[in-house]
Amino acid sequence: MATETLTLGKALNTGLRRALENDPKVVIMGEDVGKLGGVFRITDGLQKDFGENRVIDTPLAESGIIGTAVGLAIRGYRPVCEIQFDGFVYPAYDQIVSQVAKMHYRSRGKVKLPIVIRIPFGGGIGAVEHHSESPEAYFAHTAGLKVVSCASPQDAYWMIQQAIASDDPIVFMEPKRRYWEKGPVELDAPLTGAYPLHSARVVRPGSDATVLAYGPMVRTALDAATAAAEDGRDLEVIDLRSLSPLDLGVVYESVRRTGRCVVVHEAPSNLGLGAEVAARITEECFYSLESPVLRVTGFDTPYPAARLEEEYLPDLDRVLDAVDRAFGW
Amino acid sequence: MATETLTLGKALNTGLRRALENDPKVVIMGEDVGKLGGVFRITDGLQKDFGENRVIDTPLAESGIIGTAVGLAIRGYRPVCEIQFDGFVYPAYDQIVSQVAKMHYRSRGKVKLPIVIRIPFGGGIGAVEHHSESPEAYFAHTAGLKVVSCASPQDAYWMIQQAIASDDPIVFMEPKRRYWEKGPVELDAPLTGAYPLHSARVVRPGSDATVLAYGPMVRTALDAATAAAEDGRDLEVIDLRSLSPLDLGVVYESVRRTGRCVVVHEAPSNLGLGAEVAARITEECFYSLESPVLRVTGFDTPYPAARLEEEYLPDLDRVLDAVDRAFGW
Amino acid sequence: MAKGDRGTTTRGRQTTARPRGPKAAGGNEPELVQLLTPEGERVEKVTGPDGTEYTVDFTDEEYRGLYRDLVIVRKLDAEATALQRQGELGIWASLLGQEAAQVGSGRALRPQDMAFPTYREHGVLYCRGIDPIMPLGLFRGVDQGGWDPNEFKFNMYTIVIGAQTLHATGYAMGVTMDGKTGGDDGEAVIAYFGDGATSQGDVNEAFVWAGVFNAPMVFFCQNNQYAISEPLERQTRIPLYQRAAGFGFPGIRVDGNDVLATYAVTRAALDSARHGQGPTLIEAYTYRMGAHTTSDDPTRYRIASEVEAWQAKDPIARVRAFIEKQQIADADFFAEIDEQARREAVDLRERVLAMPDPQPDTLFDHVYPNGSPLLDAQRDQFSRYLESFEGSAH
Amino acid sequence: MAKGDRGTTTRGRQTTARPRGPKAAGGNEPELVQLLTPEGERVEKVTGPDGTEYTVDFTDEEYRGLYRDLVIVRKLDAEATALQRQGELGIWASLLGQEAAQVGSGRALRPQDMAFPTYREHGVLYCRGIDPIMPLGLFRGVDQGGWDPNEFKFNMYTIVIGAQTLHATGYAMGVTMDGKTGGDDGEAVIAYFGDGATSQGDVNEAFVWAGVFNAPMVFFCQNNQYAISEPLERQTRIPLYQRAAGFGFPGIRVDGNDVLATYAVTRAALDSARHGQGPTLIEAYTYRMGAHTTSDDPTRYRIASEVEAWQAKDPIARVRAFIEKQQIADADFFAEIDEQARREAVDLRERVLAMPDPQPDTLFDHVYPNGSPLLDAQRDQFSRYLESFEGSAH
Ligand SMILES: Cc1ncc(C[n+]2csc(CCOP(=O)(O)OP(=O)(O)O)c2C)c(N)n1
Ligand SMILES: Cc1ncc(C[n+]2csc(CCOP(=O)(O)OP(=O)(O)O)c2C)c(N)n1
Ligand SMILES: [Mg+2]
Ligand SMILES: [Mg+2]
Repeated sequence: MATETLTLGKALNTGLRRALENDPKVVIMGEDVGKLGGVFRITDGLQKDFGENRVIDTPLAESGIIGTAVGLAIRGYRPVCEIQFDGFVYPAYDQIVSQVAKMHYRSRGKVKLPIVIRIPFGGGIGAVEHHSESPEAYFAHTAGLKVVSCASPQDAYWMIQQAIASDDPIVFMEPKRRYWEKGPVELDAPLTGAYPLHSARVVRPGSDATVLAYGPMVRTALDAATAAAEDGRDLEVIDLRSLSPLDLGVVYESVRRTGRCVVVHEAPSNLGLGAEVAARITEECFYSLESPVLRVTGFDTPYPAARLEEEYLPDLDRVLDAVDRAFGW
Repeated sequence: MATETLTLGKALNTGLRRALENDPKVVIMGEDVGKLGGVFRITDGLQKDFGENRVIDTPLAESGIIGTAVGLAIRGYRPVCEIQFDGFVYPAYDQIVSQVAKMHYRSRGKVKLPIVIRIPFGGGIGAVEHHSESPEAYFAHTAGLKVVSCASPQDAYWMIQQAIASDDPIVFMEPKRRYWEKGPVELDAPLTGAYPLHSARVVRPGSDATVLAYGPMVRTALDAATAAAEDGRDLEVIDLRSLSPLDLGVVYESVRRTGRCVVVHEAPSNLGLGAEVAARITEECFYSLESPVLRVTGFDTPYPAARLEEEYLPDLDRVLDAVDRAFGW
Repeated sequence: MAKGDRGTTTRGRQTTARPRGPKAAGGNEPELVQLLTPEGERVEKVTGPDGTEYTVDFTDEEYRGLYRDLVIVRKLDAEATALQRQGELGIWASLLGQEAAQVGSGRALRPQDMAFPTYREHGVLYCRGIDPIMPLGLFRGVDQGGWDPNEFKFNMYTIVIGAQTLHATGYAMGVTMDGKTGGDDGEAVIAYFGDGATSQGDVNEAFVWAGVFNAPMVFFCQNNQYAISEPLERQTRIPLYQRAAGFGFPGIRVDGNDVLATYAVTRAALDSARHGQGPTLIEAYTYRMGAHTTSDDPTRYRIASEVEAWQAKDPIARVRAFIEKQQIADADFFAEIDEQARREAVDLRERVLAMPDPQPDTLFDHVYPNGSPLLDAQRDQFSRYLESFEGSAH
Repeated sequence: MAKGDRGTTTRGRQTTARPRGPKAAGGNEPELVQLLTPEGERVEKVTGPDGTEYTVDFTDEEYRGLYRDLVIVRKLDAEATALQRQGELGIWASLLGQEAAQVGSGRALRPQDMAFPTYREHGVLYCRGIDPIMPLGLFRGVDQGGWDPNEFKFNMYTIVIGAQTLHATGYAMGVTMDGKTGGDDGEAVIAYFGDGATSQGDVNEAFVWAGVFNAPMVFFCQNNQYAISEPLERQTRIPLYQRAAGFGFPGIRVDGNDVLATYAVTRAALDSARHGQGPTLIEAYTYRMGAHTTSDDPTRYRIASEVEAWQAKDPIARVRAFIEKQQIADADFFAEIDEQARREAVDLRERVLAMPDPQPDTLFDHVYPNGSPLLDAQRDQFSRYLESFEGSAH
């Protein structure tokens, strides 16, 4: 089994390449995905190898990208759409929530739209506004869409291929600030053997409290767990991976053991994923909870100027502070 | 004090008329708001009396409606934009979340955008798809926007005027299926004396359990309370009114008394308002809760065909069922 | 501003029979392609600005066929309106007045062509050979009017204004990618939309895309003069077909009440597309004779005399006048068609009334091809909830 | 498709000095308005298709002033690029190559006019008399580049492509509603955007709106040939200025590397707008000499020879050549300008380095004019959280 060390970005690139190889109906489309290989180089080299009909530089219009992808999907293609940055998905919002999400239902199952919408998301890269947003809750609240996020190179490699192979329309959230982080990737393992796409996973077992995260915050949660261990606290970290539908079985099991739960995300608190997770955990684990589920999130402000993002974004200290509060409840 | 019996729709119409009278900078804009008076007649007669510069029939393009409203607001106007139906707000989503919501913050307070976006929302009118959506969570999750919903003619009359008078950008959710319901409206009471815009309100005091609702579901909750009273259960019903920011002080106070809480909305459960409300109540009233906060909501499907909406929408029985479950926890 | 008028202009033959745009604004409306006058006079052919000759060469049988289509389409539409009035449909979007635009373009489609309708293309649907009951589930509220677009070469109705034009464009890009253009058997795509829709970003993005990718498609705009209550002037200050010039492909205005001209112009544009010549915008100049939908009250925003003026341009009367003048059918024929239309309407009515209500728990079906545990749980909970009423007085 | 080319065409005088569009596709690019050749030759005047005569009548002092603007704008831009390279800015969007388009249009604005920029209009901002430090907070990340648009008659930078064109249109509608058009003191509005932006729904909706409401505005498109890596062909198959024809207002292409022509054409369009004549689209044909932003690597998608060809059309060199030929300035003048530019750049640098970092809790400021209890609570909690570290080793 060939295990290579890849960055998360390169793992995505390799996963996309596999998808293009394995299915001639897969097409990649978006702004600057061709010669440039995307502003993050996730599609680097793909147009050169697969041609302009498989990797399509589109006009600069997001609604057009998703809207034409719908038509291509009706025609039998499997479009993988790149949205250049999180903050630029909104012009496509109508096509996503009113068309992509609803067409299968509207047609009583007769139309399938196997579209993947890739969105580099989240902050921490010192960018100007609109380049650091976390819009996942908008999509997770939308029935008819599935939403996933990868946090490691291995997951990136598998999950992007699983998403493309799935007939469900999937919003694929990529933790842009982790694009450059490296990890081992088993390149030749069969996709069928991969961890299921819509499943959460314990990425660090622990017994004292449960920390939930996804995408860029998984690393933060793991770092917090390492720090907590020094203080003698054993945190269990779960990577949610699937944001819609949420896979909370493993979470309930964990919280019933630990009695305390902290959920971490960059998106604002109000109606962020943490709200749903907290509401459901409370319902399912009501008598096991020693303290309410606490949320460590971005604040309910627009994403701030770059020099304030360290304050805005959840970090190790804020996670530990919440864990402390859970213990002090 | 002149108290008249008005439908909720007429109360809105009268409130808009007052706003146009009181401030020459107020303009109404949208599709068919002129001669037709809007498809629900909420702007009936206003163009005739205030002219085409104050009540503007716009081209058929929602992004254009909101985008030009931003420019008008920069110029000093106070645009009140009508979105014809809930399902047609999405083409304007980018302008709403990236421009309307962020410009005040971006400008460090130097730009104010006193824009009101009126959206008739919710189901129950037997309509075809896209005409019965409940998109409020999308806006409530968006920092920089405020979101309110009225449930009675009196509130409709006051709240629309308060929203227009406010310098905050406000998404104003109108319970379309209640447009024809009548109630008393004090027309001459000064706006300054009105119940504050961003405050929840107990609309039926009770002691056994707390039921939270807003917009069209307030009536449903009240009906449930009436039915419960027959069974000897005394439900407190609170109209949330302000969906963002939520005003939960009165809710906490109530739940601490009752120990049980049910939250009702038409929007899908997953990441609906109920999730946020449940998460916060749990955090604030952890030791008072006899059961978890339960949610009675639309299901996590696209809004269904009209003949299934009775099943889809929360009704009296489903509210009572949840109350029962709360007592049986 | 005269400059704007220098876009692509349709200059047909200068026959006195062909009128100027019926609703001439300031008298400078462009000419439209017309092959059959309101009086039923045949114009032999019209030469477009690029030299294309528009004409039709129908057999008597074909002329009678078009007449039959027009009458049946109108009759079924009237039946649907009646069904709505009787409470059997929730709402209906009538095509009254637009029969020629729809039958002309619908009959111009070849079997391999794909159509993307709005919510009003009942006539096109009929011409595709689709059972007219199919979209009625949507309007009755028993379902959302779903079918397999590829089976019928006719997409589902789209209610969000303009969205389908991008779907059509994407589909047409797929046609090119599949190598299915270039010959007589090439595939073409037609996207329907209204005058109001031309203001939507999506429609203009579709124009951008179609131009850039030279998509094999026809943008078919039925300019019925209104977007609900708003007259054309709220969407544009120049004729709509000229929009195409801004995106680098031809635009042409056709008399949308003339089934022959609509057929000829649409057929030519489709054939151009299937041969790889790229997109065309057709503005079918017509009029919505009825309300926007059965929920609408047009007396609030337009005057009776305007409607009457258009009555004189009725799309069916002129074909009948032509057939009578040409003596290619006798009175029996017309009676027979009316009878056929009546029978089809009765049949439609009966089947609408027999449409079963959906089962409650179908609510949860088909949200995702691969399902969702969240929905499974909600479905289970809902079933248990429904069961709790069984045997109770509820 | 030849028809698309029949839109509004700019036909200037047929002087041999005026070249065809530098990047002629298939040799049928339209002419552009040019008043100063790359060699520094003055073209006296150019007559547009609607008879408008484009010319300038500057004093020597004014010519020198334009040269000064161009040099300083380029120098400040270079300084910002340098600051980014040294880690003092997070990113920079350079205007290199587009100085004439920006100074020409910026100087054409009258004091009462309002401008809506993208993220690249540093040159226009300079011409408005705004301290060039103002937008640098955005690129340094200490703030989001906020100011009062009405104070400076210059809106904040907009990053979401095309969004500002609708804001400009709404503002222009407000101008009309305020009765501020019709005379020489009328107000006009200018909206800046790029070639890529023309594909966005918003920009096309702005065209619709501007046409329908006859908005007093100028759409100023800097066609710098690229949208990041994508060449113009990804956005359109015809010249961009022709887009306007589809919406019923004039479009014109100007040599965007010619400050005189850009000035003349913009001034005429603004004056037309302020007099109530409605909108104009100007396509300033230019070239982005540098990277899209400092994050970009243009060698991945374009060849050196293309850049070199444009080098020969440099917007500053030709003004200098003209001034020298006309002998309206001596060597001292040029040295003095360079020195002034250097001083302003040094000053800018110093002030950038001195920009204070924002206080952590300003994070919570100005989310809403009327505040929010939720934010108050978050701010309080955050303050307590920060205090918990005080005195600790953290
Ligand atoms: C995005 C969107 N906005 C608003 C509506 C509501 N609406 C339905 S039909 C209509 C008018 C459409 O006019 P036009 O495009 O001319 O088509 P017509 O109905 O005349 O055939 C409007 C505004 C909608 N369906 N979608
Ligand atoms: C809606 C949106 N989509 C994508 C982007 C990312 N982006 C920033 S600049 C740019 C290219 C813009 O090209 P153009 O309009 O030609 O302007 P230029 O940068 O060349 O001046 C893109 C795609 C964005 N800012 N906004
Ligand atoms: Mg219409
Ligand atoms: Mg560009």
